[in-house]
Amino acid sequence: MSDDADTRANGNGAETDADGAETDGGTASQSDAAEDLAELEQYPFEWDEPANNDLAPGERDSVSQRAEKYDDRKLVTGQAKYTADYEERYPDLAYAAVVRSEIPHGRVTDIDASAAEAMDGVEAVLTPDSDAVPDAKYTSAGQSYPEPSPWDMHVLTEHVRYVGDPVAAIAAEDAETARAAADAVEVRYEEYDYVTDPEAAFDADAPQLFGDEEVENEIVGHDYDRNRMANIEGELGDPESAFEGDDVHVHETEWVTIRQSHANVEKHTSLAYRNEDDRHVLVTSTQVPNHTRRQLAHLFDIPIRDIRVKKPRVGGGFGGKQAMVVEPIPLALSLATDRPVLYEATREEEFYAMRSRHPMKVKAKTAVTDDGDIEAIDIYALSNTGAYGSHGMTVAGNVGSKPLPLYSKVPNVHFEADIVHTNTPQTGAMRGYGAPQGTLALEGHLDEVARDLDLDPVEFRQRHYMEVGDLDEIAGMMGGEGAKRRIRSCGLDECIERGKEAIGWDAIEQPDEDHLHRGVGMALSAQGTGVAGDELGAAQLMMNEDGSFHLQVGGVDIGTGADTAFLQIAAEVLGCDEDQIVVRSSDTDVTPFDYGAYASSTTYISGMAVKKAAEDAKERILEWGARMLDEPVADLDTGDGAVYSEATGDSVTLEDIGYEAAYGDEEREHILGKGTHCTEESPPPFAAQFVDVTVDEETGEFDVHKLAVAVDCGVAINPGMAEGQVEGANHMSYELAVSEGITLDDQGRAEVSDFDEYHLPSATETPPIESILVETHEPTGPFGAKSVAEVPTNTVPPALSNAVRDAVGVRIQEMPITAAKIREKLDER
Amino acid sequence: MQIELEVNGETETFEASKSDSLLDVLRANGYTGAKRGCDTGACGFCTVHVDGDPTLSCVTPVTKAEGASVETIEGLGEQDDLHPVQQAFVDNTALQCGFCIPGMIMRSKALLDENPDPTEQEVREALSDNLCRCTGYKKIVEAVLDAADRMDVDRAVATDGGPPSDGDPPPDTAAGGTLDSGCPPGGCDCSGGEP
Amino acid sequence: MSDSDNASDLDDGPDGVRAEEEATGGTVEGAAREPDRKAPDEREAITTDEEKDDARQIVTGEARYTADYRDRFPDLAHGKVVRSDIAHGHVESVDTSAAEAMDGVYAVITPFDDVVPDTLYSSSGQSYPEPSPWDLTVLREHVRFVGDPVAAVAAEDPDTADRAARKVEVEYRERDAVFDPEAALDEDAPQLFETDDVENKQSGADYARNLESHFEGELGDVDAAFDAAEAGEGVHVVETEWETPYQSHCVPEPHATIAYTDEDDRHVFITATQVPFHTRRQISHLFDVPIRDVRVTKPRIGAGFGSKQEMAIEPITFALHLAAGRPVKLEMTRQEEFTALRFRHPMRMRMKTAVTEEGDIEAMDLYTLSNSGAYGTHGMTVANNVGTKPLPIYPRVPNVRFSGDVVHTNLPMGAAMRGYGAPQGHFAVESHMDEVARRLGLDPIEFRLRNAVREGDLDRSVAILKDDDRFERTIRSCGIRECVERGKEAIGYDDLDQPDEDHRHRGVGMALIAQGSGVAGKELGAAQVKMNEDGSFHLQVGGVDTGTGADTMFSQIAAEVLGCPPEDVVVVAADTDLTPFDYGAYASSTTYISGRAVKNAAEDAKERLLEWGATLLDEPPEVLDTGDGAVYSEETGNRVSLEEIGYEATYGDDEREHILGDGNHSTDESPPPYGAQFVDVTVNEETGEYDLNKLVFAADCGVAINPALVEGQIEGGEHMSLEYATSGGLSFDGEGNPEVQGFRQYGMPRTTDHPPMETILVETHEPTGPFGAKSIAELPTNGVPPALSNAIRDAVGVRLTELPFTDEDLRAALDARDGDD
Amino acid sequence: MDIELTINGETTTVEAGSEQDLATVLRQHGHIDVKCGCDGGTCGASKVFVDGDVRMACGMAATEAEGSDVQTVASLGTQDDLHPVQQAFVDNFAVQCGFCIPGMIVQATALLDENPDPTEREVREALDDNVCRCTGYQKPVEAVLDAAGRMREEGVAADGGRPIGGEPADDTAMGKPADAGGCCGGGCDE
Repeated sequence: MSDDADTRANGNGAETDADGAETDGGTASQSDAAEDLAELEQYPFEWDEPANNDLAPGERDSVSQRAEKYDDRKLVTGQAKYTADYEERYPDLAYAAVVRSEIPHGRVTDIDASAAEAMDGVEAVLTPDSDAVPDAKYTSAGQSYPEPSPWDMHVLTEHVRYVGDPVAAIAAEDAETARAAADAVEVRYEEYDYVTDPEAAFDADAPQLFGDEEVENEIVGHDYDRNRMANIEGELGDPESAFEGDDVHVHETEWVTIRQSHANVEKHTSLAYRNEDDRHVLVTSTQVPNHTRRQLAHLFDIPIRDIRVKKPRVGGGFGGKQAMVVEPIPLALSLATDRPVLYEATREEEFYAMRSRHPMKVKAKTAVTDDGDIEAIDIYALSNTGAYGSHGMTVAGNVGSKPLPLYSKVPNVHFEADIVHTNTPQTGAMRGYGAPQGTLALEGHLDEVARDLDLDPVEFRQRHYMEVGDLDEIAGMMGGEGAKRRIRSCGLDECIERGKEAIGWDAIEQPDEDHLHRGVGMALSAQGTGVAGDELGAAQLMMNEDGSFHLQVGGVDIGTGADTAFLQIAAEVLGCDEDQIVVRSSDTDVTPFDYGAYASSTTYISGMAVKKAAEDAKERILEWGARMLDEPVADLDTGDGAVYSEATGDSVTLEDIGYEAAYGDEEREHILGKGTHCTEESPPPFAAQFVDVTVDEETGEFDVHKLAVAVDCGVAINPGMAEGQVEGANHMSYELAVSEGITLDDQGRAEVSDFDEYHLPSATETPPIESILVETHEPTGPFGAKSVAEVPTNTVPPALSNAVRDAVGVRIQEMPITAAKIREKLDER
Repeated sequence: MQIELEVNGETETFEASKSDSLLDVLRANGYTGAKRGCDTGACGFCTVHVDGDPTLSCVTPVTKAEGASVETIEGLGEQDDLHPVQQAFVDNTALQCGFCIPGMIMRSKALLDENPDPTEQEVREALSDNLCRCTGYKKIVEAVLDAADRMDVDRAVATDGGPPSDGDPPPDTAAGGTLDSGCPPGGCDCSGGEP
Repeated sequence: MSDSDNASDLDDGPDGVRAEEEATGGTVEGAAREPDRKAPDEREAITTDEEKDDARQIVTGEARYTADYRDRFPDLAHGKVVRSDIAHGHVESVDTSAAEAMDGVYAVITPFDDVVPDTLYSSSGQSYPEPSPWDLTVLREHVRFVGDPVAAVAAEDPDTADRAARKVEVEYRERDAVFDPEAALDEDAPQLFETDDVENKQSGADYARNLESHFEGELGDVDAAFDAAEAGEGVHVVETEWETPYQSHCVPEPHATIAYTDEDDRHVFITATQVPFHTRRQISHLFDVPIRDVRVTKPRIGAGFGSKQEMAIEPITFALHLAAGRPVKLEMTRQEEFTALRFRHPMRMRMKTAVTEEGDIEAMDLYTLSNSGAYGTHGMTVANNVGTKPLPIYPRVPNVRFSGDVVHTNLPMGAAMRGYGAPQGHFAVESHMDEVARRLGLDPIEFRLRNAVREGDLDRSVAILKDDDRFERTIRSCGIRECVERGKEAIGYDDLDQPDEDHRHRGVGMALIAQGSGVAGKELGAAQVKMNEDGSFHLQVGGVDTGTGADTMFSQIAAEVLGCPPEDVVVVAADTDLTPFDYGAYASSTTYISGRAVKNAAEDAKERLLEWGATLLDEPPEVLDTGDGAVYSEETGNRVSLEEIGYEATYGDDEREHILGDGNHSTDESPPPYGAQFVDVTVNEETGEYDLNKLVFAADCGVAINPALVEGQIEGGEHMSLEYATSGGLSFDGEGNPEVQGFRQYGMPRTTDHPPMETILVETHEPTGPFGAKSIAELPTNGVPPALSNAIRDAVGVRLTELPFTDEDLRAALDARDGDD
Repeated sequence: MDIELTINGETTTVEAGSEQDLATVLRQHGHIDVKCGCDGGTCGASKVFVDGDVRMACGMAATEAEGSDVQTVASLGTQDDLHPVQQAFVDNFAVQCGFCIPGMIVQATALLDENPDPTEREVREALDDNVCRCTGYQKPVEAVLDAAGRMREEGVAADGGRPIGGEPADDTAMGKPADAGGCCGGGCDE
């Protein structure tokens, strides 16, 4: 991808290979030492960290406390409002339904809506030709601008590319009528050939999904003649030579992952209306309110200022809502009907017409010396992006750029991915964002190599993985979310140690029955914390006269507890209780900008913006404190609801300051704070996953006793919530390992239409999960925090594969791991 | 009891009690444009048209309006496509708090429907049942006179076979100029009457 | 932060004078030195008639006022208040059983219920602690006027609520009542308040004499000046008396509030208020809930005029909500507006001056007796303004005394009303001055201009009641002479045609007017600006648009600074959860204080804009400015659009930032706007009937941010002033029962009652205001009574001293004149 | 058609189409605490008590509930006065996005009514048809076990009545042993 990366890689290769000799005749004119110095300057280890950012546990009042999640009480009493719960506010609400393609590939030749339009209570039927339906191309991916995803979609489409493509939309006075009307719309197609297998799609003779004129904002490496949306490649050192060396063992493995559904319990739901200011308001279940606002503005040619996107409580996102998936439909219908319109996807639509995790085939290849030194790693991914390309390139980039940096000491690395269209449902962002696929390949592969070379799989990894002080170049060598970075916190050693202990690594007892074999497996993972160099968060704070605060922050809480983390961060700075702060987030009219809840950025980016806003306000609070206490600001700090003097011990409460500032005789001020945060940094959090499994050699059936996962997320702002993230992610990861996901018939039609057909592991099917938080201090994060939400999504498939290998000696490389597959391998053996 | 009314061209059935005024029923059913200012027919804020006549809806029993055709402020223009009377109120800054304005506009429209070219005194007399506390009436009276001019221009066009007069005034009349391009408002493709 | 602003304001003393001299010309060189000063052709967004931002909502009926939010609440309950039908007494018992037994009744509350606090409070929406006594309770056991709230009902529909309220039976122990303020001051008069009945008492209170407040202030030695005048030659002493009635605000939208508790367990008020932040604080104190758990939001509001500078009905609504456990809407009827809500204080005033034959005023002494009605909200502060607003028109008078008594009677409550004491005071002072001139044979206009304020004057009388001389002010802008010049011309002062009929006489009267711009030293406004990536902005501001067009003015000020069109500034205002703090819309503070906060916030954001512009244009920020939707270089002429900056700042590769700005403003300044009111009248000597031929008002409000909106303020203010002079007023029977129950009895002027009006804007530049602006909204409320009194005097030689002027009064005065002859 | 229901103790008549499921009807009448996460009867978010039995409201016809006593999660506790099961969910961080929580809590309450001292396995089995996508079930299971302990200690009636001692004491909430200091864990005055 980047010439820059290649150049740097060559320099490094020279250093390692030839011990100072300039082997490849590059233009390097500096000594290595000088180069290191220059790099140290550009990527310093020392971070200019404010003193208050690094608090010992005893000094923390709010941070790393198990503060109650602020919305829990309304959630457990059922009072919390999700998008659909606002319907009672709009007496003239109309309900939407969508007519979707029933064929995998073709062109709409005729839409007969007369029967639907004639139905009582039908307010509007929109087709691709309707005035209210924009014909601009766009991507649904909720990313920076211009999005690193191709603009290849239409709100309603004439060229249908999968069973589920939206063709027409209805608004009616109730949901039943809308659905009945949708059923009554007759669509005629000219059918085209279709292709559902990514390898077949890649063939030059395969049916082609996109003509060149059908895509704007194309992505690097696109080749639509071969249905290739993008190709990305990156390299460090000289892997080709390394693989050709005669003193190395070369292993090559291939791994297959499922099409996983986000299965967010709250379906995609969006309510659009025009308000009395003639502005367009969307109450919508989204992870990306600001991106959605911009995208709607561009798509519908409405000024950004005239659109307001509000996120109420969200019933889970997991990346499925890091996209403008449904919002254009209710907006178009509300323009057509001049009524508020609610669109709530059905659960069936969730499985066939929303988004899913990209299914991939990933090849891993290593060159390892007899001594167990990894000389080179090569990963190749073939990603099936389905009918459209949203998040296609960036997810595939993460297949390499998230797991490979774990082994930053490996000198030669190559990564490539092809992202290919098929006539199958749309894929998109999903928690982990490519890292689960890459982690399965790499961590399964390394385990296999270790076993093959008779190395201890843990020790083998430990020799190569990153440490504090490393300059990680791999993260920045290709597309995806990464950038070259200095590692300033790493708790991998402790993660492994405590994970081993939790699973009983060294003391596994075998079952009494001969046909039962117990094994343990492990896998490591690294993620990022936000998209390096492509994030922005901002926050504002207002002090009330009684010393309480209003916090306005663009950051997006999709159920993770982010709002609570914001409160804790602000409270720590301001020296008050969290309940003295009222948080309002994710409303584009009221709250400052934020890129949204994705890429594990919320605590790190938006949280830091909150911290800065609080510090800005604190400066003013201390000024007032100084005036009222008649002491210099330098002696003052906040804590316990007051400004106190470290010199005299005198204090004045925040309430006194608030009243004085609002109503004082001499001068008055509304104490405000503002903060905005962006950074090039994206420090990795780490996870060590352990799985304990017993396999029945006779049947292949297996029983997972326990999942243990230890995570270094820096300082956990709220350990209770962080554990919740770890456990939830691990559950999703477990599903990736044992569940079929969304299966398709030979026309690419989803075979799953409801939860009872989608094998989401239930409470009884889910093994106990032990989550362990390993604290490190990340100086670039707010109070030392890194991210946590994604990294534990990556690790169960390889760890379980490794555990099965440990138990019965067979290797399952194609997910899901099933009794039948194990049985088959056992039989082969 | 249920009562049938035609509101802004659509026939609807409303739930109502016998003692309800027409204003009660309109407001309870989303037509909140008409305002409640006195409940005694003294302020004019609730003025709507019933079968074309300006009517104080707060003192009109809804039973008396059964079957009638009611026009409310919601039935005039839209924010980006104002009726000429509405446009004139906007352009003349003839409103402040706006609470009296829906009634004021309905009353003004009735006047202009009947008398397309009223004198200032006729405007004042027509509006004398409509109170306003913010404006001193000056700009309101000016707006109604301005609206009459605008509608007159529209009408002149309409009688020439142009479209009905409810559309937007052409931009140059809105800006106070005269319509001399000879184009029907919005009715031709000559893009702004280039000479 | 406001420090620097304050400091510069305070330090401005001598400089201010110089700035003033420059100001008169409005020169371009002034602009170079003072960034705030823009010559007319340099202005992009200000002094344009920008369309009022809610105009289209309003004319299409889409604008939502409080009661229009009913459809958001499917389970809304409707409230109704049970009011005292006696003027003075104690509630012995309340029988709610019949009401409670009715179908559809959710709650009936009385003073004895737990949800009804018995804390004493003031309903006045003022600073904290309020300069008004805490003498109210939410529902009242001790009723003090016909209309005092005793109980309240919440029911499923308004009709049920009405019927239930009528079924609440209240038994009273009646007490003697007093209705005349002078009688109330008598030691033997019925006493409305025991000492324990009031907290936060105001200066000079003596409740044994029903005295809510007594105040007095003096400059120089007034008694000595009068003694000298009476002893010496060439100095004339003139003493006059004046009386004004109750005036109703006649707010188009009756008071309305919806109170509910949201899913976050926070208490939300959608309410027609001028003072959201004061209301939030007051609700919090009264109901003992934390401020952070209260949200007050003001939707469109059907005007306030001071009647909503009050927490008038919010507490009852909230108590009903707590009792009913569902959202409650309480909406006043027009009858309640005319009998039980708030009014302009009736007053009796005495004015005495000593004037030399040449026309120099040696001494002024003004006394007012204000009838505060049953409770003391705004009692003292309104009465204070009777003197402190008009007396500063004559700041060079060496000896000045101003005193007053504020007295309780068993009548409805006086409160804040547009003008806030100044209409009463101007009636007394400006009619008095005219009378003096006529008695001394001086030209009434020349006489006044001889003594009237000039730029550079140090005005001490504005602070006559204060101990602190920091409230004395230097006058930095004054266009009063140009107002008079242009007003004279417009009214045809010098060539008035007399009617042909002998019994009809035409006359012209004039009054000089002054007001303030905010409460000096008691204001705070704040604002935040956020830039969107397309170069538009969101502006969050606490300031309150009560229909005046303040939101539009805010967007113009922000746009002028940011260099974008005003429609690119989306204003979010007056919501205590979403917007920064503001004292609210009163005392003509909105443009001057909140507008200045907006300007400060925009300038804060502009600093960041210029930084980004500097990066993108590769030029230093010092040579850059904003304008025409771009940042441009004054040196190279290069420009980068705000949209490009927005996208770059949001999505750029190197660094990103959400461009934010915040601003605060507080000040001790309150510069007076000035005006001259002219009235042209024809009197029929035979009948006493009079016709107003024309009203002319010339105003100096500094720089008018939006001239069309300013004209609207003037015309509306004159309307109210016209009513004060010619109609309106309340009357009561001998038991204190109100006789005016609606618009018809009250006699608010209609279209046909209005003479032609001409409005003249005289631009000056006030250096302490945003882009040179002062206030406007209250100023024109003060002029018609004195100008009309003077015009009648001019026409037929008689002096009317009691408002309103009826044909009968005039007839009687003419008869008296002729009798005297 | 009109059907009569007692919803959270209040008897009302509601309008329901013959095809309409109970969840839709309850939501139309303001009981938005009943959630719908699937196309009918597969995710458990809509669980309510119908005459004391747990039912997925989206999976039963409203007409089938005619005359029944329906209890939703809102009937259990208020934000200021949580039911012990709700309190345990809060204290154990068992709530993330919360969409499945009303159904989960109804189910958990039913379990504890029947079995005041369930094993972990029994809890998992009881929650088996409640889909949760956020928590991995780990903390909800822990919360139910914690709630069982609290309710036993506090002597909450087995029929799920209100706790006798009001809010649980802080030390149980913090996960400290309930017998610290010999106090009963919130139900007594010592």
